[in-house]
Amino acid sequence: MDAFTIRVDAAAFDAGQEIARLSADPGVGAVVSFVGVVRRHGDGDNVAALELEHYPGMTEKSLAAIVAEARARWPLSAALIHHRVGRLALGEPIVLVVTASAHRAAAFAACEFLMDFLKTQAPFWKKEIDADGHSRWVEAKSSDEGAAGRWQ
Amino acid sequence: MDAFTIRVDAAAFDAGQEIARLSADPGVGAVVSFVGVVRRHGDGDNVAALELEHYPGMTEKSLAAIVAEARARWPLSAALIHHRVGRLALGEPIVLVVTASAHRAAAFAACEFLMDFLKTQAPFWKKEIDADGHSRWVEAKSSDEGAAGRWQ
Amino acid sequence: MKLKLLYFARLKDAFGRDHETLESDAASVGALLAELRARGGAWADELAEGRVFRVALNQELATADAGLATGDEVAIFPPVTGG
Amino acid sequence: MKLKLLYFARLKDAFGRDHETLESDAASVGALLAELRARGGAWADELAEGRVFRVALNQELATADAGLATGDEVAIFPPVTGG
Repeated sequence: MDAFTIRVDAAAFDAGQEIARLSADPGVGAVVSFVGVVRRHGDGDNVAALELEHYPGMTEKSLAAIVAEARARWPLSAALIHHRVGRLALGEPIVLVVTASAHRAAAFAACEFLMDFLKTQAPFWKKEIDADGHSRWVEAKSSDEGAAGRWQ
Repeated sequence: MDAFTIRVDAAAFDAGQEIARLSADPGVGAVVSFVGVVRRHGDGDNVAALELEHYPGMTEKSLAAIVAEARARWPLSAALIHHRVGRLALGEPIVLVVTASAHRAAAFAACEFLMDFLKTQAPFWKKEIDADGHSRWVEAKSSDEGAAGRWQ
Repeated sequence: MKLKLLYFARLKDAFGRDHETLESDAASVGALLAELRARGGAWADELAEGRVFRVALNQELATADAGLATGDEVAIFPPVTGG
Repeated sequence: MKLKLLYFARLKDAFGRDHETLESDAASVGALLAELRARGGAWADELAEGRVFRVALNQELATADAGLATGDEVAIFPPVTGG
């Protein structure tokens, strides 16, 4: 499997298996991962599930561009972005980003960079669904724009 | 199991299982993990294994103090440090640090903070063992002291 | 010329459709937006000057001055919220 | 008074032991280090003023001016390299 992987689908992921896969290169000393999880308090206070919509085609292109940018900035051995779509219940994982490098500073920085850009550049939209069935589209956060801005 | 866990032993860990465990709180939206791996190029160029020595008693105390400091700085829902000891072959995981929070900025910062302090404050020592059986104690890196210094 | 338009998330709900094929003479993204606004109702509201939305031309983010050609795919959507 | 001394990593190898019990009158960590240096050989080399090592008193990092009491556990080791 390619050392740099992008997946957008409804399937769950196995973070431990992916971390182990990205650790296999004997040059890798540090593997950092981020998992985003559906939580109860979002824009609403009693979120039971999220519905994740995306723009097929553009999603994959924008994620590939984000990964290419990370590789230009840090010496990465491997990276993975797996973003789920469709309906995800409270507590379920939404996104997995894993970065592997010889040293931890590069792995940490690249993982955080990928998340900041994924939150502001990749065409995904979240709809929150409350326990009573009411739903609303999540509003973009200015804190995310700020987090992405620090890399420029 | 307690939301804040410290383990020092020879056993392997299951990063995916620990990430899932720390995601269980409905307030958790972000889980960041770090895995350190035995790599071929350390102080030597053909490392086949590491021997990890530690100071039982002080190790656990210093890790508990590091976790307490992280909790004072960031709103964490859960955290885990699992540091292995004994002989670990090339490619094997050495340490797992997982942090969980409502938001990703706190989870990333706390995970990186724990690693920086673990590298400079916790009484572990690595001996590199080459394929031909030669061995040497790893020298402390000034880059690690620098990384820890930025939090002060 | 023929354009393929796509709408996502809140805009998809507001416009009651996720895509349409449009015969248009709009020379730019800005001209296309003016044409859509002229439909009134949700189109005028959601695409008003003060509202925050994004436009992608052939799957790349684009600004109002980007030129259009027949067969182009133009997507209009709110700021993204994935991750 | 009786002190429990522990050595780790390179210092354990250099001193040929990982612990010892010492009967000492050293009032401080600094005085204890001077007593150990006076053994000569690896002790004088490894604990020389210019060398980098750490001392923990009862499992907390300590400096040369820290006072000693009977039963104290004093560990001497190189800078740490875990993680």
